Amino acid sequence: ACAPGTGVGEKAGKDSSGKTAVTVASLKVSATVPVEIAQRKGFFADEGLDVTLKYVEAAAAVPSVVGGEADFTILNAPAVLAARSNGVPVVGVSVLSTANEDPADSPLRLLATTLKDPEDLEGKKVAVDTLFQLPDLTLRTALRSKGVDPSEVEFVEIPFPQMKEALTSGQVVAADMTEPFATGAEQDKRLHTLISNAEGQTTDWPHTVSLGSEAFVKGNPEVVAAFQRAMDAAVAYTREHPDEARAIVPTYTAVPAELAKAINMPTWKSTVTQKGWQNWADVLREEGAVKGDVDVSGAYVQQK
Amino acid sequence: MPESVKDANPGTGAVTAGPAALLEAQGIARSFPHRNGSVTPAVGDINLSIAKGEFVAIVGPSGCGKTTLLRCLCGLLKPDSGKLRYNGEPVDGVPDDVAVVFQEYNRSLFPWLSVRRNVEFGLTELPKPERRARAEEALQRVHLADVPEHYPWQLSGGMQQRVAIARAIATSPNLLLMDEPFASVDAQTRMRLEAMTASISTELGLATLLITHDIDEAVFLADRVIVLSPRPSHVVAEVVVDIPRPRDALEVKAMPRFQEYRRLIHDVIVNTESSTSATADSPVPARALGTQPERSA
Amino acid sequence: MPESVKDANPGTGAVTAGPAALLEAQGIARSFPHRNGSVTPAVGDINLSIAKGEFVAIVGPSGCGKTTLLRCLCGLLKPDSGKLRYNGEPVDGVPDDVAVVFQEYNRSLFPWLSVRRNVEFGLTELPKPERRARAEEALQRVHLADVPEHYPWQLSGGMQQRVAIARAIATSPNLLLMDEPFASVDAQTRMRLEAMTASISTELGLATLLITHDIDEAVFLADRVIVLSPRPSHVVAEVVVDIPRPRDALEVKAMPRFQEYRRLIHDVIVNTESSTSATADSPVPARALGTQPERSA
Amino acid sequence: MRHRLVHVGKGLTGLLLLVVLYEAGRASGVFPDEAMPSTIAIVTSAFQEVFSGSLGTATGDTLHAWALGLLSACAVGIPAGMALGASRWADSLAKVTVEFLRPVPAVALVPVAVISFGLEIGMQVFLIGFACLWPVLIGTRHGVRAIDPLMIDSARMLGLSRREIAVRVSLPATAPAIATGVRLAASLGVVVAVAAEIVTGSPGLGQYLTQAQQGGDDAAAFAAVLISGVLGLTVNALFVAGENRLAGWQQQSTEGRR
Amino acid sequence: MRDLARSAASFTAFLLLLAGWQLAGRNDTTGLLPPFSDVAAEVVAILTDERLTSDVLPSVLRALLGFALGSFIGVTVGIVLGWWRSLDPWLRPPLEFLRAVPPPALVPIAVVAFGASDTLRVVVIALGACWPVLLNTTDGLRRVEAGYIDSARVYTSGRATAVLRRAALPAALPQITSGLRIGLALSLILMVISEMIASSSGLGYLILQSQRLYALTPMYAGVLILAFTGWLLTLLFSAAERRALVWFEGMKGRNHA
Ligand SMILES: Nc1ncnc2c1ncn2[C@@H]1O[C@H](COP(=O)(O)OP(=O)(O)OP(=O)(O)O)[C@@H](O)[C@H]1O
Ligand SMILES: Nc1ncnc2c1ncn2[C@@H]1O[C@H](COP(=O)(O)OP(=O)(O)OP(=O)(O)O)[C@@H](O)[C@H]1O
Ligand SMILES: [Mg+2]
Ligand SMILES: [Mg+2]
Repeated sequence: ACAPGTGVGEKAGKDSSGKTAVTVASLKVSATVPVEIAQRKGFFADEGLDVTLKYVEAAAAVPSVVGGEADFTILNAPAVLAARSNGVPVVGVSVLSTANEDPADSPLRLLATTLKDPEDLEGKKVAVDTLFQLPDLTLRTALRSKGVDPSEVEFVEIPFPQMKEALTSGQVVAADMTEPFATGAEQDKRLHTLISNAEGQTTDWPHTVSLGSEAFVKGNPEVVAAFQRAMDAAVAYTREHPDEARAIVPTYTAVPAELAKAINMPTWKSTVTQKGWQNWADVLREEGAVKGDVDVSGAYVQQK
Repeated sequence: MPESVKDANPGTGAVTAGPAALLEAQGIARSFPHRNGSVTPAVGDINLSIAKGEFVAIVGPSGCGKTTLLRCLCGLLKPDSGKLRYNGEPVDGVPDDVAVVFQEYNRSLFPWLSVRRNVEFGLTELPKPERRARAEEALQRVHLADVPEHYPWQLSGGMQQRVAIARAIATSPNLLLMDEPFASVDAQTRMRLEAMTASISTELGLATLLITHDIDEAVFLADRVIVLSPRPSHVVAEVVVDIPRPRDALEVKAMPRFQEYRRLIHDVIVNTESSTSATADSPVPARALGTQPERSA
Repeated sequence: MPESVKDANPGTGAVTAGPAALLEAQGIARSFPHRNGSVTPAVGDINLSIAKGEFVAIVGPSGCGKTTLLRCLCGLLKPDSGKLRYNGEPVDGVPDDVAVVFQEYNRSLFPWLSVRRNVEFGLTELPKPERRARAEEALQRVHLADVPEHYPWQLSGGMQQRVAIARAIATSPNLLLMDEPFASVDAQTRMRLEAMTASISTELGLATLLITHDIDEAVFLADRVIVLSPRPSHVVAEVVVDIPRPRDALEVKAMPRFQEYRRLIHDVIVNTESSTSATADSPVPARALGTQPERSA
Repeated sequence: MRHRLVHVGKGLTGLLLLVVLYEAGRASGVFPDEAMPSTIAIVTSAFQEVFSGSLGTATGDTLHAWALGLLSACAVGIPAGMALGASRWADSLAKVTVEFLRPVPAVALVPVAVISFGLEIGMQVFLIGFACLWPVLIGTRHGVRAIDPLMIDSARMLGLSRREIAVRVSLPATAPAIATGVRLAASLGVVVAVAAEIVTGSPGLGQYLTQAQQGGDDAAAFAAVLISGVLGLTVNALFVAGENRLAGWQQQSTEGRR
Repeated sequence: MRDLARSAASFTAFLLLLAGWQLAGRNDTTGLLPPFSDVAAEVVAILTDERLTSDVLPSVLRALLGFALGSFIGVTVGIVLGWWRSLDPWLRPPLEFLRAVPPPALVPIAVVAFGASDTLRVVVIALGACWPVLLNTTDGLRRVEAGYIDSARVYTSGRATAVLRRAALPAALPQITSGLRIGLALSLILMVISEMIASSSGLGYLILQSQRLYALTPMYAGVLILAFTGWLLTLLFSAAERRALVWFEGMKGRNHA
């Protein structure tokens, strides 16, 4: 399928076994483990979906659904809103995870060397992986909740794998890490967690979500509904079987099995409210990630 | 064939070639513009015709525009003005059956091809064995049969020049243009090559235009010698050489006639140069000597 | 200065040059290896010496290794064997006061420099006005004073060759090596350039080695003419030309002596070629003719 | 044979120097010890992963996309470069467009490439081809311009048509310059292939590298770097061999006389 | 006159390309290909607000600095390899190895060695852009007509550096500039790549950040500015080149003069 637009708005076809063929462009990160579970545990099949998994990096995720290369893909909620606000016709279809109930369980956290108080961050250099993506936005939200003005902090982009080095060599005073880097770094006695990215948020804030193109979602309500049900079931299963999920992570990501046992996971939860989405819209606007209004109505398919 | 002696009357008299004229040039002029706006006039105004099978030699001072003229005649360079007909057709691009030996032979050979393949280069339409045979024959004629697998840059200057000659004659052209083709070969080889040139042009009824600096060579080889003035060049004299063919080098060069022609041409050149560019009528009684040339072929 | 007549005894007799020998070559040999493992021997075994202020001409068949020899003599090419001394010192790299006119003049001028700057190329250590003056003088000598701002590729073949000569003489060398420097210039200009070469070499006490194909030229210009055999080349004969200087072209060429020298050299060449490579002792009584040359300087 | 061995020996010595420098950097603390595994660890990891792990497949994937990308760049770049070099009109016609497209980074084209070519190899080939096109095009154009005009004249004189001249004169005469351009493009192609994989997540060395980095397996990450370096080295060696066959005349014709 | 016609044709061809873009953008349903008119408006916006001085100019400056440094490295090492040929077998393999290492893979080393600074970015650009210059210098020097070298050896009395400076380099200059041309465009591309890491401003950052947030109009505006910069720089470069290489064009174009 190379021609642009093929598949967009078209009815998803049924294959020979009577199942609906669906392509999901997934990411090789631990946050997408429900997708793996849905595939391996047969949740997709139960809903009559014959899913082909393709792996992409975040940059290719949205183009793959709007270009018709895949029917669904996985991203984080603020990215979906940002894309929509820029006129890219994508719609969230289900939620995979939300902010952690207990901030201490968050896979995302800010590690520091000497600083003890988040307020000391003002005027200092802090490493984030990518500006205005989920980790960065959650950190800003967390800081605000502690009364720190993020605009006073100098954020620099340093890839996760190099963060520890940047910290210990003194290039930055703190670094916002994710798993498995955070767990790995915490084993170094010189580093400690300064603040969890989940501070100031509730489980109503969607984090990882699945999405499709507007045309596909409009044109295939049954497929979308089936996909939603399968994903929700998989999310519930994941929540209930954390150890199984941890065992699956190393099979499709590069997280070493040892580390996978120790890492933090997000809260696996598939129900959020419009308020939850609206939170992100407000953050995006406040932090200047998008210009103009972010309209959350229509940004996601209502839960059935 | 030149009907009779020509009076060099540049700028005015058009040379009317007979029905057999192979190449006919009228009022050819060419100059080179420079970046700063100035212009170097090279070829002034030249009328010229070569009959089928005729051997014409051109002599003239260094830098007078001989090479430029030759490049115009074979359609490689567009003259600024003038008419050019080959076989009665206006020239537009290089005609098929014209071969050229360039003065800068070392830059005209293809360095990525062996000597043999350089010579075979123009013969693609022939089947391979014949191509090879022709190339070998041509190389033999220039006494280079022993280095077919060498590359041009492995050859001495004189050898390269001979390869260029072989490449030209291998195509069995109807008109052969040669720009100082023997400049870099030794006296012995030169004599042999001159003899070869004379014999193939006679044998094959090949029309030849030879640019040379050697008056002896011009007289020995040509039916007609054209003397050019310094830049911007025009024809100062045309001398019809009336020595019967086949000509034997030693014999011919001993003839008093030969000496006369030689002297005549030499004088024309000296006179032209000294009178800077005394044009109009040739100061030399070229007419006096010229008669209908006889050709053995 | 060559003490007396030399017997060409290649491979055996070392030429012992007197105390004034400027360049001395003993047993120079050079061959070219090919990819396929075969070898082209170019220079066989050559002994040679040039005295201060002496004018030596080399003649030999095309491809015999003259250019290769010249490149060895000026340190551009390492001979496979043999000893080379310049001013008594072993040659390693090109000596300061040697100038060369290459056979491939069109590849030896720098296309990115104007004619004037090409001629000035070897004069960097001089202050600018003097450099310019010297370049102008040299260009005048070769009759090219009117094109100093042209680029070499805007010149005719003969003009380029003259620029190369100007570049060489502008450096006021002690030894001038010239590889067929007049091959592409017309007869008139050639005579003038020959005269010029003779006069500056006499005036400046300049030693000159001239490679030429023109036996007349060799005899007219040289104190000594060296005849080479075909490849792999060795010295077949050395002819000491005993004609007093200054020599006037017309006068000299009319001398019976001149004709004798000419004939002699011609015969040597013809004999050598026919006896394929009859080496060892020169079949020609070169000794008979040679005497101590007189120089006017 | 002996000569060749000596040659290879010199090259290995040069590479050894690189290893020594790297280890010296580690030992002196200029390079952080933890982030940069030892040479032995890297080489071991490379061997293990190539023969047992997924590095072998990843290398294959990268090579596949690279080869197709480079081929398409040549297929477009060489004829286009020859046209631009030979015809002033073609050159000026394309000039502004070419100069505008040239500085466009391949990564910026990812969205367009995914939309137009999908997630499969076609997208990668497009990105690699786009990046490799310019060195080939510019190199060829330069080569055609540098042809001695007298050679073209000779071919015209021998009765060749424009097309024949392009194939039988311009192409061989330009071969050395094309070879330089392609050599440049070849290693640029490896770089872009890896970068494209990093950005889009298509399978290959780049994705392997990201995954290894994400997993904190530094030795594996460096093994991927090592392999891409070795790939570049091999590709270059192949090209040098090919160049000697196709364009050796130039080297010899200039060096033979020195 | 003729030049004028040529430039006109050139721009017409370019405008056709833009028209094609506009058309494709208008018909785009994916939201990922904005029409040219929107992008052009965004370009104007970027160039007139503070992003000109905060993002565009510093980045272009870094690209130029990196290009200068890369050219210097490329020419220098290229001369070493092309002129002192005996060094080639030793140095070539490690260099070819380094050449094939993708810059993103070098980030760890670079970040650690130079910190997340402008120096890092300039060095990344320089190390990437030096290769075309290096290769073309080396090859250009190897292909210098032997006759020029001979002449220069005679008239500079064989001083190797003089032969190099006065004959080999000028003769190789056309090919070196061909390498510089590629390097110049590559510098701009590498500027974007260099801003992938550890940056929070710059033209490359603008492009990448816009891409991540699916703000395709500013992204293409950034690309357009990049392309425009490249074109301008090439124009300047060509002017300089024309002056330096009059002889080359004249010599090669003489048939058709
Ligand atoms: N490309 C060019 N640009 C400018 N001037 C040129 C060009 N080509 C030739 N000329 C000039 O035209 C004149 C004639 O040159 P041409 O090569 O035709 O002379 P020629 O008669 O062949 O001389 P020679 O006997 O020395 O080869 C010369 O003065 C030369 O400087
Ligand atoms: N680079 C090279 N590689 C292989 N063979 C060469 C090379 N250079 C010269 N030769 C061979 O060496 C021999 C002598 O060449 P050289 O150029 O010295 O001859 P020459 O006497 O100058 O001839 P001419 O009078 O024709 O210029 C020739 O047979 C030639 O083929
Ligand atoms: Mg000429
Ligand atoms: Mg020679």
